[in-house]
Amino acid sequence: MTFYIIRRLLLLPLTLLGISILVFLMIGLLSPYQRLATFINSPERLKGADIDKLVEFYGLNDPLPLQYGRWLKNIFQGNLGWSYVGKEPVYDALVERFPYTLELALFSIFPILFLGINLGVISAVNHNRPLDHGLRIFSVVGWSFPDFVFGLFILMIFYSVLGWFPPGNLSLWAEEVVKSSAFRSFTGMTTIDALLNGRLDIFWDAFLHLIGPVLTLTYVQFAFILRITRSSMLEVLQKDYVRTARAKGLDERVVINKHARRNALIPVATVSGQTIIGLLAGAVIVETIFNRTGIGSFMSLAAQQLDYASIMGGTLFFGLILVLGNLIVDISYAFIDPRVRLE
Amino acid sequence: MKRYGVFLLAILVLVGGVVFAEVKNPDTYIYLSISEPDTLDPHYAYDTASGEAIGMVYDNLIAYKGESVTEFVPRLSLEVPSLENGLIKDDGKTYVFPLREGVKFHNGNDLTPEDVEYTLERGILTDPYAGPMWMIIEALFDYQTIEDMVEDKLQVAWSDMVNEDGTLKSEEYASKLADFYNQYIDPAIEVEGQNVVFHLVRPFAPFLSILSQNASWSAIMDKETCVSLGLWDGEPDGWWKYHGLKKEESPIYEQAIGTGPFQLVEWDRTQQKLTLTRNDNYWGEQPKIAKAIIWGIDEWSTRRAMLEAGDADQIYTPLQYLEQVKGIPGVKIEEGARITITALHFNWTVEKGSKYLGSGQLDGEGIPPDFFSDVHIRRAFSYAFDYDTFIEQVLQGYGFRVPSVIPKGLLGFSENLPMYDFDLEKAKEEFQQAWNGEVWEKGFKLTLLYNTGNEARQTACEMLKEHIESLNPKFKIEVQGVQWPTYLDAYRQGQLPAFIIGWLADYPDPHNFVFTYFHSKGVYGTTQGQAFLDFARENLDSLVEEAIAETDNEARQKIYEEIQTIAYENALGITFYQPREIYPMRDWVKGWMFNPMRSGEVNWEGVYKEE
Amino acid sequence: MEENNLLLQVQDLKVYFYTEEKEELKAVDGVSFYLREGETIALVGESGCGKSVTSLAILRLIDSDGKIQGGRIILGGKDLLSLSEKEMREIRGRDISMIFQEPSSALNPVYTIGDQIMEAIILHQKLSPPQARKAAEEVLRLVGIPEAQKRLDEYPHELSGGMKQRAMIAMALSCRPKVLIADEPTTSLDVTIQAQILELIEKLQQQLNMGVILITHDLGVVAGMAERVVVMYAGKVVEEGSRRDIFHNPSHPYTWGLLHSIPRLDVKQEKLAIIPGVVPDPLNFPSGCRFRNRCPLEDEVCLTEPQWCEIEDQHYVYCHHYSQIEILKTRGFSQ
Amino acid sequence: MNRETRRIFRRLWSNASAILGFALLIFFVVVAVFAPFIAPPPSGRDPYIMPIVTWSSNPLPPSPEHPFGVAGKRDIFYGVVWGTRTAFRVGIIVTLISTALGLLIGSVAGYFGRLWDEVLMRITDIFMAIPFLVAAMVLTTILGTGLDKVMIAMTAFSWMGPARLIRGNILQVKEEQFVLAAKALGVRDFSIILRHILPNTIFPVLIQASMRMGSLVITAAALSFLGVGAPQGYADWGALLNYARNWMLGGQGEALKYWYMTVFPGLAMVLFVLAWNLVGDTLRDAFDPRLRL
Repeated sequence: MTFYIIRRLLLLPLTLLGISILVFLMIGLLSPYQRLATFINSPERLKGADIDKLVEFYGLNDPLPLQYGRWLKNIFQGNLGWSYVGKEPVYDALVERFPYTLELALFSIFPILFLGINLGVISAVNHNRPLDHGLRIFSVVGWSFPDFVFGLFILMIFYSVLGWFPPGNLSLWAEEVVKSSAFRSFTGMTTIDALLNGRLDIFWDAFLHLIGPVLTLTYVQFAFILRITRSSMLEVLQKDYVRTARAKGLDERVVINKHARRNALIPVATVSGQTIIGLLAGAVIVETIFNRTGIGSFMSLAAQQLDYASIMGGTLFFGLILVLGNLIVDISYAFIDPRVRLE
Repeated sequence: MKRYGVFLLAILVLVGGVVFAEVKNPDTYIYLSISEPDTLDPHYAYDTASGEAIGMVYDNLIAYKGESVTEFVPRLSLEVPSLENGLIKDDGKTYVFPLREGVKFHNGNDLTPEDVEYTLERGILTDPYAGPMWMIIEALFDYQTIEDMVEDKLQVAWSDMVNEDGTLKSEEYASKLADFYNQYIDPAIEVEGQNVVFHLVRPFAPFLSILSQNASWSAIMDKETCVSLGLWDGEPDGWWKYHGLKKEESPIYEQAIGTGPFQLVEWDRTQQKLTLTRNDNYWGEQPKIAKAIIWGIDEWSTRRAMLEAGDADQIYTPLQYLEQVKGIPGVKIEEGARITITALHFNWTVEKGSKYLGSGQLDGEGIPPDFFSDVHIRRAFSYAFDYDTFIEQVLQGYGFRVPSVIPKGLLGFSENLPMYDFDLEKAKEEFQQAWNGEVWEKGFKLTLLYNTGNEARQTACEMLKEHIESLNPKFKIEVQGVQWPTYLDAYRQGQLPAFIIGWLADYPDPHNFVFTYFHSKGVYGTTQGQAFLDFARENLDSLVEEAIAETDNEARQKIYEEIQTIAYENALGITFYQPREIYPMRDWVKGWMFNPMRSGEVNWEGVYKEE
Repeated sequence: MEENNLLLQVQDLKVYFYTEEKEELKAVDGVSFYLREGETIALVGESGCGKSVTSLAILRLIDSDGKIQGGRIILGGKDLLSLSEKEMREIRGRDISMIFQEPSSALNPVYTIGDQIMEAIILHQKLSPPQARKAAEEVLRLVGIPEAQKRLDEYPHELSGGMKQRAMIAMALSCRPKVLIADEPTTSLDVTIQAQILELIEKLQQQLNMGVILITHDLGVVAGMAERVVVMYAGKVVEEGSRRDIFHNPSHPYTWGLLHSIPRLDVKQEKLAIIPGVVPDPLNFPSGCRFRNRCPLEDEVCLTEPQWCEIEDQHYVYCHHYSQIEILKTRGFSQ
Repeated sequence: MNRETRRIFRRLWSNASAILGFALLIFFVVVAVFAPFIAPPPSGRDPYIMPIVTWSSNPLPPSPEHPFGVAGKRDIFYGVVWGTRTAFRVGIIVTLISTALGLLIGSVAGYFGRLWDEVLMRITDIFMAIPFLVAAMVLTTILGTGLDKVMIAMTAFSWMGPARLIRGNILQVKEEQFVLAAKALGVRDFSIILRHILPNTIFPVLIQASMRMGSLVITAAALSFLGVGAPQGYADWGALLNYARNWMLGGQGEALKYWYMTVFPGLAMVLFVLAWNLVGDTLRDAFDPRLRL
């Protein structure tokens, strides 16, 4: 197992290098003037700008390998470059925004998995009964719903009409408290920090701000988990060991919740891992709509403005999350399923 | 059950309504914008968001009076210089500012005349690329950049003297450059007792505007603080090391210590949010609000919802969403017109090989590169735009026509100047005369580009297309929206047959517009093709230069009218409109006032909240 | 029939399945047999004849697409079919246990052997987990698994096929059931291990005085173990009798064919009998005798339902022509 | 209700979702095919560009003239009808090309194994390590506005799924007897892949493709929503929803004032995706019930 982990970790830099080359090649499709758009980011900025001088100033007309080499050299010195979207170093921008994404992911993954798995099991156990059909339709509609439409609906109902769940990260008063020196930041995630500081009011405020995006993500994403759980469960319910369990005289609940479910969850675990990784990579649209300053909305802006230092840094960060995340999923797989051996 | 739910809902809405009636956060003013500052270094800042923040933290020597853009009031200076009070001398080439005493910076340092001298010199010497300092340099020295000036005075190109990292290519240049400073820059701004004296190389009418509050590039900084932070040390030797740094390399990129009414608390770049508090030791009148928040929220729906809920006091609102803010309970809409125009100008000599010319020939499938050098084509286009419908429907009445590139409210503007009206018959006649009738006979095809994101510009293109295509089935105009990088590229490479672009006044003087569009060295002048440059050199350049050196307003007015008449006769461009803007805010906002030259939409010193 | 030591009685059991198209599939159609205390009987037949379904029906573990449509299953004076699900659960594993054909799929891969055995013990004997663990260890020893204590913490995939089947048996026997149903317990195992497992079952049967229902298609297994044999064909019992009756005096043509289709060393055979044709489609059983279209003795009489005939003491047959069975001895199945 | 009727009812239910899926799909095909008759384009104009019907950007509610209302100066009904074609085009072309690409890469990696496998799978990993939406957004921004650009960008980052699926299947099938037999007979690699392996592995790929169709349409719409999708005025549901984006919260006191801007294109999209998902479900149940998707 150690060998396996080491081997996988050795592939990490290679993957990251590959990502950076891929992204750089894509950016290389642009002309120097197009890339200058990062620095001169609107027509209004043309004022007083000597465009050719700026192209030269930022080294945009140097050969691509040279530009890549420059970037790589900086990386090895721990410098990810300057983010023109974030108006701060790319590294700082990522590190400051990641807790928001992480927090949203943490709060979303529980309802997604809870609903997805439980409803999936219920659906499978009631195979082909009205309840099953109802749940399937509910989930396939959720799955067919574009998240931006659903998110805006949520905002409309729960904020515009009811005024319950505001967008953003925190209310103003709460933010003042969080920014004050009396409030210690441990994780950067406001809800958790609030609990650690013993400020339930802050926790509640941050929590209210999380509900909208969490609801949206949950409805759009739980359907996938439900489907996998359902089909996996259906398959497992046909297995001999389920019959064995019944033959032992076990209660049907025990048969399903202990014997069938645990096996059915093995494939679900992989998919859940992917879902978590996906959430960590930022819910671009949900973050944009609910004005959450996470890594997804940051990358969306960076992509639209072709802020290539941010794009490179961000994709590397995603790559890191993905590779490590997959590794963790694979390792935990071995714990869930005793038959799996990592080699 | 259902009825019960509706009942519950009604109660909630009712309760919510009651809550709304109170003033939320009475001491804090929250303005939602769509951007955050680019930098807080006054000499790098050249966008409204930066300008707004800098204007709150720093004081300038003088300020605009109320809503006026022509009258001034003293600020750090005790008097506004004028010919009458004798503080403008030498036929407008010398300006004297007697400095206020007892003013302290936020960190407790005293304001001295040396601070003023240092600040402006630092700006001139730093002169960042794509920065605003060209205005001061033009006013004082009649150059566009410090590099141009150095090259002209020393007869050596900047890049031949100084390496990218700021070191010199040869030690011999050290004394030359130091001498340059001593000989030209230092004498231009001098301290005489408590006075600061500016020496201009020639009279420059808008000089006071360039120094006025809201012109972030002439905000006054604290020399001691700046030097200790690592800005230019004030010495002639080695000043070149501080020139041309990237904006993020400026030590005051994210700091601001001024004498102004507000102190910077935090610039939260994750949330695009600036927080400022009242400077309780302010020398002048205290702002009424204790705290100011400028928050960049890109999503319109979110901004609107926050205004409706009272979580925001004022929001940035593009005109097309007017209908959505009209009639929200507790919200009022203020209006104002900035000094800006949106205009289409032609490229008389498009770069060959541009993909926006169709076949590149006058064969019905394209246009030749010099298509727009024919005045009849330009006139035909000018007649084919339905100005009134555009203003009535697209702008919902929030805009008005101006004859040429000089907006209403500036010297040189006149309603009596001739304008093109929407007249398809005349457009047809002009098309029939163009290119010896060939255009009418063979037809043409071209692409109009706009950069996505600006709805009004897009609609203007579409409207022009509709009407011109209706004249002759052989006329084809493709309207293409491209993203800004692509637009910038095509623009820079001279590939655009015509371009729609706006200009927002840097300072309220017609020179800022006329030079930009019509001078052969103007930012937009240079992109109208070689044939236009030839035309401009022959007919316009001398007039533009004459106008700026003239100190008599009546004489200036005459010259600008002449320029605009030439523009009309030659149909140099189509000025679509000068827009009016809307500023929705909560009813409880009091003391709000609009000045067209203000960066941002809030007069932070005067505004307050009260039911 | 002596009622006193009767353990389990299956009477006229009917289990029907329903296809997607709502067709009725009579997998078990009126099956009756009985099991005495301490007795081993064998349920024999080709695959698909309904023997496994019968055994699952005894435990009432028919899948949701099947239904027990009639009959009685009497254990200790109670009809299992009339019990509530809860009462039935108490029977399963405690009074009646079952071991399955494929030990590797019948054991839950994600729980240890110990967990799975202890589960039934805790459930039925109401022991605490440590006590249950002791009991589990004991029963593992009973089935001859070495290093029982260690095995308790192992997962099924860590055991060999034979060991898994032993563990399976241990699980089934953990609550000392009265009836053990062994559904093809050796089919998936190596030949050498088959014998060991069968021996084990036989030994335990005597030791615990259980009734064993052995379900198999392998007559070799039957010959070694069963006291009585029930032969099934197409959802019906076609012949029932003592081992001796069936082996030495098969009276149904099907039984005869079955016996003569396996090579035997102890009897000199001219040639192997081959039953022609295939098992009929359960959706479309022939009317009357279900074997008739494969039977060399077929005639018009076979179109009617045969009668149960007790031809010897406790030897029943379900055929119109049992008296003509001698013909087969000369003719075989070739017609 | 007796057991039989209940069974019949239940049976009908499970067929109903398949019937619904196919019916919706056929409906959309009909709308796409007959678009020029349902919503006739102005003559001489590119029919895929929704004609401008008003100069004001304020939305107009449904009226006899504009049955679905007006958004972004354009007729929503026209956009929804012609947008059907766009949706099919984007979905089918991207699915086909990315599946073909994935098939090629997956087969080569799976069949030839060793170095091929290692290199191709590492490349696949790299492509998968960039979040799809971000990658598509970056590439679309780089390539510029236009539906073709959107399709290129989406294709470039959606071939990895089929590639990995087909590779996994090939690794399994490769060890099967008939492939070994063909190898032993000296059949060329290419024809082994083409004649023996692909037919045995293609079904899961096709089912996956049909189910991906829906999510691709959502992604295309998401790109439009973020402002990097189809050109302005292009008949595309995502673009229509983009118009609705800034009107979603309605007018004062009437949260649902501009409902038609969202409901019609939104409904079209949800139903379209739903149709493909239901069809995919049905196909999966019919051909490969064990496929977990």
